[in-house]
Amino acid sequence: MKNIIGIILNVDGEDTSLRDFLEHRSLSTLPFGGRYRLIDFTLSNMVNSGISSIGVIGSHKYSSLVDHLGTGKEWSLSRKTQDLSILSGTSNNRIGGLIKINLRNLQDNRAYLEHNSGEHVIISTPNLVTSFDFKNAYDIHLNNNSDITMIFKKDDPRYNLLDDDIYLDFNKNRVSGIHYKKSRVTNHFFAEMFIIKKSVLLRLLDLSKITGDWDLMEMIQANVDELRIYGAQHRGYIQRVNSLESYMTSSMDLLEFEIMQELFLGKKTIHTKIKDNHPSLYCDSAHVYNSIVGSGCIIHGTVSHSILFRDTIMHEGSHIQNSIIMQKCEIGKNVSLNYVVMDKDTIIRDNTTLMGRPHSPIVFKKGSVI
Amino acid sequence: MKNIIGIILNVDGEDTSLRDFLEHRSLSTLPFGGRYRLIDFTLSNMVNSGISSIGVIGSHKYSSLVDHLGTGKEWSLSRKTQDLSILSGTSNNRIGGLIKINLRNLQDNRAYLEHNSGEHVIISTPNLVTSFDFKNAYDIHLNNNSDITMIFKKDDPRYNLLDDDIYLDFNKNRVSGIHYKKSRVTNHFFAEMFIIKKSVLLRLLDLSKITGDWDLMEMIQANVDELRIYGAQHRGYIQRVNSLESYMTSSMDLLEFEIMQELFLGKKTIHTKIKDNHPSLYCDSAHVYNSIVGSGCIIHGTVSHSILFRDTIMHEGSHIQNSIIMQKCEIGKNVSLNYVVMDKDTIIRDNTTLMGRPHSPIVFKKGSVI
Amino acid sequence: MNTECVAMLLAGGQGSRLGSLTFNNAKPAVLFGGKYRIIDFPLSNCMNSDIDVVGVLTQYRPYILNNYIGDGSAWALDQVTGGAHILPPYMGQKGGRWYSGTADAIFQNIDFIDRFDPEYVLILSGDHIYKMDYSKMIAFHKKQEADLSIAVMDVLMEDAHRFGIVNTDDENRITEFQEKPEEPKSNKASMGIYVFTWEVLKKALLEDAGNRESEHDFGLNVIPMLHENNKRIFAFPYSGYWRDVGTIQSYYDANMDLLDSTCDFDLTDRSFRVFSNNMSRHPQYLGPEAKITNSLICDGCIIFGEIEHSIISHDVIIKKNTVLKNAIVHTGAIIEDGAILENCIIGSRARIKGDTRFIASETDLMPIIHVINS
Amino acid sequence: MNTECVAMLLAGGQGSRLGSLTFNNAKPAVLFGGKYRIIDFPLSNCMNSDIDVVGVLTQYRPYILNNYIGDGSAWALDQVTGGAHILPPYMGQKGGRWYSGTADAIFQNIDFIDRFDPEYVLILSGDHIYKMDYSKMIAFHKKQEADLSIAVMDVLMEDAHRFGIVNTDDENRITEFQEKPEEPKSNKASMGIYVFTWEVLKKALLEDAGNRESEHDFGLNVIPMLHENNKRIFAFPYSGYWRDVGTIQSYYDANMDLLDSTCDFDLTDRSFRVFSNNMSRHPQYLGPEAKITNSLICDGCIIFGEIEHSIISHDVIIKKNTVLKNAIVHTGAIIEDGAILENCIIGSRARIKGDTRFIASETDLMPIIHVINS
Repeated sequence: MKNIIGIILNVDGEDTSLRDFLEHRSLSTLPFGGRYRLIDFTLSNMVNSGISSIGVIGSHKYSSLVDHLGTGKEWSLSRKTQDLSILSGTSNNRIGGLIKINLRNLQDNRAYLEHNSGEHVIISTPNLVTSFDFKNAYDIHLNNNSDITMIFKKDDPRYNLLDDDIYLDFNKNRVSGIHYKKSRVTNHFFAEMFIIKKSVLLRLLDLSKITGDWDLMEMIQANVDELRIYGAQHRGYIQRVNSLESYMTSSMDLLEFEIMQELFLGKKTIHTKIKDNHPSLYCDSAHVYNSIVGSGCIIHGTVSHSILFRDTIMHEGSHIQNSIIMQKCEIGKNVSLNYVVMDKDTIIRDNTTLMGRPHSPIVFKKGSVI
Repeated sequence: MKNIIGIILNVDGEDTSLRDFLEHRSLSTLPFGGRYRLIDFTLSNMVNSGISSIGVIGSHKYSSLVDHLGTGKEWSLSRKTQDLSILSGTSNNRIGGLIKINLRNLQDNRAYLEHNSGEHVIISTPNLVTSFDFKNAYDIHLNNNSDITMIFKKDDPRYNLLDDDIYLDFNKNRVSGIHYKKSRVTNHFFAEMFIIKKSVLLRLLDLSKITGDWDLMEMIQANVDELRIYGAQHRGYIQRVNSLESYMTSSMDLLEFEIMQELFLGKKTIHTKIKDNHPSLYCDSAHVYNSIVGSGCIIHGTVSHSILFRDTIMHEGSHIQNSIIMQKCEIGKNVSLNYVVMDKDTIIRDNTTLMGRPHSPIVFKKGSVI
Repeated sequence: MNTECVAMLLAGGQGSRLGSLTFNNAKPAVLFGGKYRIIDFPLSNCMNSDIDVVGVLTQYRPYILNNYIGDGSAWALDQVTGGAHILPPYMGQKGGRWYSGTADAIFQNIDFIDRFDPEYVLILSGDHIYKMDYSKMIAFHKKQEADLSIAVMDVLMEDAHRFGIVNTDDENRITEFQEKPEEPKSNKASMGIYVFTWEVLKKALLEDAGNRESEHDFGLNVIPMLHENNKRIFAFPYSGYWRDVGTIQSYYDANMDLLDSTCDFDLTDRSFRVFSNNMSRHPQYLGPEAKITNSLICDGCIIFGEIEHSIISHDVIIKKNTVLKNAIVHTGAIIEDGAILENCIIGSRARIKGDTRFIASETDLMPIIHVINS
Repeated sequence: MNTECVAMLLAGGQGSRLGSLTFNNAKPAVLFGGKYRIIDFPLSNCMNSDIDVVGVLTQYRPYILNNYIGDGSAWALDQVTGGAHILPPYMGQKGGRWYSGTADAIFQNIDFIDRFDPEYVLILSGDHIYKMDYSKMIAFHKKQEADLSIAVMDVLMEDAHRFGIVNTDDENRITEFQEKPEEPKSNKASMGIYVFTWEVLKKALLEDAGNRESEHDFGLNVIPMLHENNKRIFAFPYSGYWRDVGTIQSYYDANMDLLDSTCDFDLTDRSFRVFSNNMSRHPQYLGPEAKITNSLICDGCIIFGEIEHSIISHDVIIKKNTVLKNAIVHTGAIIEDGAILENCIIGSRARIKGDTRFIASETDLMPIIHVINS
């Protein structure tokens, strides 16, 4: 896989339901699953597939991304060989409504692509929760001498499809048509990862520069006959986080042991920045079940069907259920939480009761004091 | 020096003479002195003074800064203890005409300051060429229970002072007045580094938020009697790079052996990102003198009073004098260059003659082909 | 290059009284408190004391230890100059010599220490659990203008016979040493932590090396020699938690201290943190039937059973219908469906079958260990 | 954990024929070509061959070597799993043993290799200068379904008596070994680079370890034994630059090859780079009177004198009115005002006085070395 450049796009956008969590960070560094950031999945998948030259396009809120990734050492990316590059991007890719895959960011980093010796580019969004090996897709790409190989999945009720999501028609294995959701004829949807020949990508960028159209999907749609486009099927678990609801459901999916196993317990694990915490301390009065708990927690109360990130402190007499508590929160005594999502450093005072609803959890910004 | 936070400001701006070098990078990462970036001086000075908690404020052109600094390992800053943070800043500090020290960037990173246990903050611009130990200034700061300690220098003809540069009046050792250049009464100018109590800085930020005035120098000027402000004298070499001319002169200063010695040959060295290059190869026809040469060069021609960065290739029959050649440039055969500054990856074809003038050298952008 | 104080950490011990825990692994690399290894404590102390040059002297089965220490970055010991240096025995022109005693190990690395040209050398060992700011001890040493300072703590008078005991005058200067005395004259016990003025130590090591009678041990030879020569030797008083974990029982007890909320040793205290070299692991997953009380659980565990008053290391899988009580489980162990375990230590990567019923009596002072591999 | 091929790099040699260059330093850590150390070549080859687990076997004066290799990040050998591992001799329960031969060194680290569960093991030594893509050799080994592949190169027939010579059939299978033969039957010389199928090697090492007659050397014992047992042993043909730098003269000559533009060994070739563990140093400063031709100069040098056909390491200061010709100068040396030096090697941190006039005749095959300290 030496011949591949991995590119992870930046998909900050305007989805209001996640707004409270994205004030100081981009979606790629949204905390997820007790210790991860969303980008860890895509980045680890690339590394685990043997890709060792990866460019991550940041947003103007780059500080959390830079802090999280460092030089990529935790993902076995080497500073010596410049395996990881954090790239500047000027435009955002969409969450809802905007351009799905915006080529402007790639144009901004054209020099990076050109300097790299890789001949193929794997491009992915950073907000996919999945464990995926690109090797098979790359084989399909090479065997078909494909210009573009799109990763697709057959209809999946978990996946939160939007109107501008893309469905693929096939003629044998070759993609013969591309449709938006409303006009779809098949049940194969595009999973926002694809492989493209670098030469084809550079040609498309040239074209965009002339036409002013930077929407890759529209360009592909218009050129579906000229381009050799193939599909590679994703058969495992995949979720996309692009709203509070999808954040909530994909988080809670982890509590299903089969999904937990598929994502974390295989040979290829999801890597993340290492932090130093003591083991989690379950006190005499603790009762924790059907939950995921990060390290460094001190737990006195009852927790069920919830996710506690690192360094949560929870005092006596409190109950947490169906909730996500990001790192360094403190939950006072006799607190009751149900369907609550709280960002880092939130403090809940004693005797507070907060009851959200499954599809509209109560949300707290970073550093809230309730 | 555990009690100190170092902050390196971002001073991108509008100086047109350096424009060609700042298209894809901020001034802090402008290549300097054969292998360094400008920020290496300030960052190394902080590290060498024992400061191990440093925040660097980046611009929207953060990619080169992130690539250069990594996690700070080359400066002995540890990822484990989060010694180095790359911070996002929204506003620019000035080059010429704009606000000298803009507090808005510090306000943006207020949480960083508050979370850090340090009680004093050393703030510096990133474009100073100097070797400076902050310890003495910090002693003065503590001994006088100073709110702010400003590093100053007595008139120095090398230092390229601008109209909005600041001069200090003293009453004994305490700063009693602050004047812009035109109305100065003393010859002690402010060298763009200062120490400030964190509590005082946070109070000033609160004030700025109310008044909408973010210019630290104006605030200090207005409150010079209320604040305990002291000065600490810089007695060594210092240059500020904020224009093509000052870039040229401070670069050529390095060719004076005494300055070279002061900056690089003391116990405390200037650190930078490490790159792998073979030793420079001086061929049969090479003649190089009164110059600084990075590693990885292959030199066939004559070089005098010039600075060649890493990986320069220079062919037979060529002459370079009074010029700065940044890394990975290639100089063809029988080329003659005098007063030329060329950015990375520039190629000069055979038989080219280019003659700039001392105060207006010829400048080439990154990747030019002449 | 000049460094005020170089720390030398004696980590070559086999720790044979720890039985199968050290079968394949040096004692300082034995797991403690779930995620830590014993050597994390002195290394974190160095980090919290701003000591940034540490020589780690290895000898017995050092592979896990070497790998664990790596470049020292886990303890921020990865400065461009300085940092953690692993110092195994080596061959010179005249052949090789193993380290034959604590003082000999330092003697053979005089060159290493001299590279940093230090004023002081701090001698530590890799088998004690404690938190200590060594910079205070070094400041004490300087203030006393001492040649040697020894950290001491008060022990119960009835235990004093098990320790090296020192007697001091009113100014903390040591007047007498008693090694495991039958009739101790004080209850001040040496903790095996020494600050030497390097010039004095170097001279003493050279002298000791030439003495054929010597066992080249600090406690037995070098320090008594300095005392005889009227060097200024002071006792630096320490109070706080300190445990030697040299036996299975003391190892087990010190682990269990972490679960005792009245114990003054607190891993969760963030003002003096203990660092370790972490691998990236998934968070702990607790199944619907999991029940955990009064326990420490590490990342990477999958727990479906019941756990009480136990310490569970990384990557342990505890299946349904299991009961663990007063247990220590090391990394990667698998406890199969139905197993019941009390008062025991389960070794790394052990696989405990579902029909196991191991319930040691409370007076059973030697818990059973199943070690398959470490 | 599964890795296709683990490299084991024998770096324990003293290199006594390199005289004072290895007085304080293992041979693989001797400087070469100004900024490199000899071990950079096999380590960079590993990096360029996508081999990411390398065990480095040390024994003789390993401090500089250990420090230099560090966490392996200089050769991108710092993966979370994998990377560079330093393997010194160690003590087990039954005491310690030094490595007594090349095969013994690998034998004592069977556990290490087994952790990675490899198909193949690549055996390298730390005293050769060459660039080689080992992945091609491994591919050859797989294609031939070999038990052992040995890299060989053609040497001049008149030199063949100084090498281990192999004779092969038409398919490159080795039919006969001749160790430094008086009457060589071919000019194919072994380069001391072996790819073994690990299963075969492990068995052979266990057998060899039990043989009291054996010197536990690959060339003398293990390979002849495999040959006797009719194992499939193939010669992997290599052509290109390769030098053993085991003597002062060969070391000097190989250094000077770097200045020979007709030599096919090119450090400046960026498609197959040689990496090294660099310290941050200032760029080279050339004073107004400096004159340098046909030379390699490293960062950190300050040069006021005249240099011709020489290799100058880091941090060397060459003052005014000096003349250096055909010289190799190691790190940190200072050449005082007025010194004249030809055909010599100046050791690290040597200080050459201004009145030195050292001009060896061109036929003087053993250049003089001044070593103060390395």
